[in-house]
Amino acid sequence: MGIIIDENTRAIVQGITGTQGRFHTKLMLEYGTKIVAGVTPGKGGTQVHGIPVYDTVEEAQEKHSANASIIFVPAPFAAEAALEALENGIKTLVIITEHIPIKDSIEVMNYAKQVNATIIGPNTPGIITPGKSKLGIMPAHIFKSGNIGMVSRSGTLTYEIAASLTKKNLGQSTCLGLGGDPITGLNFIDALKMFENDPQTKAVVLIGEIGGNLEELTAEFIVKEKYPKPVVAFIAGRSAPPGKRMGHAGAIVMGKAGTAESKIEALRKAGVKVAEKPNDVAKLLSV
Amino acid sequence: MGIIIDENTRAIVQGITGTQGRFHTKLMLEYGTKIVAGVTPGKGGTQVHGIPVYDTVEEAQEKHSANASIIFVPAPFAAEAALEALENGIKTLVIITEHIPIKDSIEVMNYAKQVNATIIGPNTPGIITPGKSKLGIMPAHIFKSGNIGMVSRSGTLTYEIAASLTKKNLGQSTCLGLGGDPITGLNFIDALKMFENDPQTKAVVLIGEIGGNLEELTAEFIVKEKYPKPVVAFIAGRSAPPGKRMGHAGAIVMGKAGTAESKIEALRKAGVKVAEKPNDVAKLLSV
Amino acid sequence: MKLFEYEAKNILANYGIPTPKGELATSLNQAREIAEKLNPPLAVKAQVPVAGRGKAGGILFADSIEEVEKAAEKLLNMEIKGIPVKSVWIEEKIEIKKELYFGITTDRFNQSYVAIASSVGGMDIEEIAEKHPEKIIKFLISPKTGFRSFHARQIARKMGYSGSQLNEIGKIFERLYRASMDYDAELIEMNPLVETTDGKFVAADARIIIDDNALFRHPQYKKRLFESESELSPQEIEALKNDLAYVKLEGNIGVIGNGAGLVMATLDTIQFYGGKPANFLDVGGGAPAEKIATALKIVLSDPNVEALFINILGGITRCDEVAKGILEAKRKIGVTKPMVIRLVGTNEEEGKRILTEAGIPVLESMEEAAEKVVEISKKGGI
Amino acid sequence: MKLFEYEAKNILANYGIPTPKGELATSLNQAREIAEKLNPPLAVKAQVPVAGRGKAGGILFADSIEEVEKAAEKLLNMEIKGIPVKSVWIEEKIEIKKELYFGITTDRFNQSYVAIASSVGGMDIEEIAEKHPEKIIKFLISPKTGFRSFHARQIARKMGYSGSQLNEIGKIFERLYRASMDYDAELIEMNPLVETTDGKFVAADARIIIDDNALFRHPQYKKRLFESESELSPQEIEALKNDLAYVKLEGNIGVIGNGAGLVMATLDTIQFYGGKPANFLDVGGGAPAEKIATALKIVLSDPNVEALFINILGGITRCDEVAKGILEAKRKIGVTKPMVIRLVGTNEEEGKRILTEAGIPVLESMEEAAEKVVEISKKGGI
Repeated sequence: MGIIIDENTRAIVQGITGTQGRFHTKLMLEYGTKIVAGVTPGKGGTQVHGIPVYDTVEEAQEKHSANASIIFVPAPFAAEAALEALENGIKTLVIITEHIPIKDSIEVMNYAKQVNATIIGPNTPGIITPGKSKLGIMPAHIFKSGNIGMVSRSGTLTYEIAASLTKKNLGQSTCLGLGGDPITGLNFIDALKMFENDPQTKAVVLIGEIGGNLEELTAEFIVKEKYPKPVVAFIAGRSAPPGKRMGHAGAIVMGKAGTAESKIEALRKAGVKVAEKPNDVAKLLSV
Repeated sequence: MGIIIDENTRAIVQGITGTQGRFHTKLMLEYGTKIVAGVTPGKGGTQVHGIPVYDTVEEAQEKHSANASIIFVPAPFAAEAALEALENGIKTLVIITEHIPIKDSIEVMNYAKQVNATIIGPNTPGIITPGKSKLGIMPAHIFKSGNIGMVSRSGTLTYEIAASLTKKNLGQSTCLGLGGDPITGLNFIDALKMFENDPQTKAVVLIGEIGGNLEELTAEFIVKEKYPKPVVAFIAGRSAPPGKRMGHAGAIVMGKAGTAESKIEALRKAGVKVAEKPNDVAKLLSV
Repeated sequence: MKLFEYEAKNILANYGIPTPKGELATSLNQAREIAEKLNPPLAVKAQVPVAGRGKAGGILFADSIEEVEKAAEKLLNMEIKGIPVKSVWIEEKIEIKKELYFGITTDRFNQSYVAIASSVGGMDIEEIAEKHPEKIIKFLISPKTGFRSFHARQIARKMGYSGSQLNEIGKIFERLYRASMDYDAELIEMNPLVETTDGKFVAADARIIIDDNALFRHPQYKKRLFESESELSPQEIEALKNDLAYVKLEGNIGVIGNGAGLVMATLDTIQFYGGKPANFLDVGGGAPAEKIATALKIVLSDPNVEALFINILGGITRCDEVAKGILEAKRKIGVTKPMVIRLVGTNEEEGKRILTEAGIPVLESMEEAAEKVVEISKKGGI
Repeated sequence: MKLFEYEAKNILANYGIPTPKGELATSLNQAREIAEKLNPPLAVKAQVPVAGRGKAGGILFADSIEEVEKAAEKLLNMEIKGIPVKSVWIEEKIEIKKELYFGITTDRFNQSYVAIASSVGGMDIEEIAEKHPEKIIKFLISPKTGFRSFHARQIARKMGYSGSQLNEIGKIFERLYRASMDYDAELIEMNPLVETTDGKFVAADARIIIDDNALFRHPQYKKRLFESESELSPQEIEALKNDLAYVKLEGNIGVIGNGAGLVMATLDTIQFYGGKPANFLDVGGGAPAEKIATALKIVLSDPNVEALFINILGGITRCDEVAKGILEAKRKIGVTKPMVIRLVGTNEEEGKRILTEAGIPVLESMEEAAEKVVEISKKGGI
């Protein structure tokens, strides 16, 4: 099991001919991910690591019927690539690209809602269901199959914590990064709901950071829904100086939320164990 | 019975304070239509013929829960008015306004599809279910309750034919004008389907005119669906000189369709009786 | 509203679509100056807002400055479909490998815009569409997303392009769509869109028709709407200015009615009884007295008119206003031609009273009225 | 990217939003000339891209040309939050009946834009939002339809307006939204939006922050991104130019890492062990050797730095590139401060090999490394 991706995931790589696309296609193939095609407009007819490349997702779909896509397309064109995938019936999107304009992301997320698609990212390390499939850029060897679900706002910090869990033999069901851009697809609550329905997942690790109010809203959700699985959290940014808020409007939208203290307090009140250091997560899970 | 509107229709009038809105609100009230509120931005708090006027549809809905709207708002603002009605839960819209820009109408029709709303017009005389309700600008006295459904692309020509039916004691279930703007909501096929499901309607009169290919597509529909009720048609424009077509693209979209001959031939082939003169419609119905 | 070729090409160029290098000339001097700046061979193209210019001899070619002058002189003294040529567009000829077609217009049935593309373009595109419909790509543009770069590439692929050509032509399609939306085009097309011998794409001819109903958003064109419609008769211009729909026909019965469908049916009925309408005139909905009077004036300014048929079925139009308009016209311009008036609908009684008191008889049946006016017209209007 | 008040006001004015009559001055001469054209009383406002200018004394009032000169002189020689004032905006004071608030920003949770309005605006709007949340109207903007004129009127009604005032303020809201979309604003606000004593509305202060990620669509601002960020330290500017995220802090341990979360956690861990980070520096994903070298150069240019902690966990970033970058920096700028390097992940073996061969030890545990660098820093970097 695990969530979102597994051995039946058949993915295309959009932007497969770029440096990152090419490099990570190789690593994903080595991991065993079923990459069935690549798309780069203007590069149709070529191959990357033996994978056929097409000019359009439409053509890739005609020939390979994929059900997922991972996007490495540069920011100015990434939203178009996402819409192209969605319009051609792909329901799981992992957008690795960072720095996509807010206006573009809002359009993509709105379209995804209309067609009931799942978007991970943008600016995400991706998702891995250890031993089955990886759609992302995370170093695979630090993960190991098991029953901890991980969901994170941070890329490398996830690797840090995943590696420390793996070292202590706490394997993972699925690990996913929500993405660091201002507007992202999945959020903590969506991920918690999916982990709730996944029999393989016995506990969830939630990795947050300062800024925004997602962690606070998640704490509310955990209380309100009486979330049934144990949750352990780490929040990065305790040592950060008080951040600059975005104007009056930002302050009004956020209220007091946004600081590490606010998030840690909200989560603790919701019964979540919050680790002091990344390495302490494993300890809290073992308790 | 009849279609779309009946004695349970509770309508607002958007643009009620303009000359046309005011005049026809009076006539509709006299006919017995349940007009529950009017909307004109900036005129909230006033009254028209005893009907309260609001600044926004939102407020009108809070207080009156209408299920239909008739729009007399000037063309540059009419699409906004339609969107406002749709967003506030109104599912039946009659847009009297003519000359709405194509781009605006396309947006309105697309939104209406998403929320499953029915739009009559723009540039329509409206709809009347004789003896029950009238949302439109047609002279009411020429109509009479009965079992002929009428659907038309033309305003005054509808009155011409309705009057001649009424004179021969052929009453109508519902009469509606599709509207003369390039992009309209309901089309002949939609109306035929509705009349098919209306037990009161025993036969349908279809009034078309030159231009476009709606009549040809309707003929195809009648054949394909083996339309079960008798249909009598009149097509205006036999004497028109060959029209100017809209560029190559228009010609390609239309093919040979568009002339009166093309339409009459297609309908006759589909088993529809086509009248030579407006007055002949009644005769063909009686056969 | 039809734009001139040079306007359309300038718009396309502003959106980054390659067009042949060229400039507009309204005189021989200007033509020479432009020719000196360009590299021959050149094309000299009459600027008229009608289709079929090429077949009518409105496009000439020139290999030298002298030939440009000759061509410009010829064209600037020419009429195409009755319209005098007031300017010529002089541009560099392009090396054609293949003529393609791409355009965007509205699809009424689907309530959306539709893109039409073909890898076989040029003057005979309609014929191709009819004989080889498989060569025509129709792409419905979803109002939800609009026409995106990947849609453009999907079309390019179906036209047989790949690699950098796919990207290049895709960009042109996408830009044309943006121009189309920004200018409220009800038609925009490149025909031919040329693939050159070196594999590039150039819009060799361009056409834009702006949605008249959206002209309020494009004041620069609205302003010159009347000026530029040089193909219209004086009656048509006068009608346009008064928001009346008038089309001149060849017969002798002047027709005024309300509603395009009713007026068309009136013409049909006149023809059915053997008469010949002189015009189509729709006063539209809710016309006030002055507008009716203006309509009468326009119809009567056509010397062929020998009898008048006014056919009003009032809905939003009020019969009393129509009656007042008729009297106003009589008073001001002195109507001497026989009139047959049919008047029913909103405020019918009041309308009839006004006319009857003024000694003008009113009929109720359109057929009866049509028969009567045909009869009068056959007697030469007496 | 924050725009200056004068830029924001000019944008609003271009969209037809009423703003006080005013002009920008960068010298006393200019200030006098402008004052002569305007009607006193006037406001003289320091142009700095930071909030809280009013409370810091950056807004002065003047009743005469002499007072304008005095105010301009004072402000042009002033620093606000460390930023020298280079220009002042001089404008006519408006007669305030009521201060309102209207702004548009993003709502991350709902993946949309959100409009915020209040019939109580001004400097203390956040306080009001906290104490009287019922006075704040939050309106989620549906991406399906965008923010339409009727949405604007719905908000105006909830603010208590009706009649022509409802239409007028509604138009202002709608226009602000259009400006916001056209300029890719992540924040646009009018605070206060003033209702004047004669019942009109004027945007007395305006603020626009453009989404940095969309600057490629706004080259006019992208160009001057580095020029105008006068509030930044030299290190911060250098970082910005090299697409590195750098924030200066007060401690003595220079930190370089990849990924904002990891770098933050690194700072947290340093602090946990009693150390003090000198900076935050995130090299981002997939940094090549040169970028790593530049990062080292920037961190080391801070004289407070006594020890360096490089914490890399390679995903898209390759450890071999990081190792090469460290060697490059050593070679070029001669790193003399002690370095603690933690390097794991993609191409880890190769990275370790490169550094080990160059005699630089590499650790695997972040906590161990943090503890070590804190220890070194406490010994004063020796």
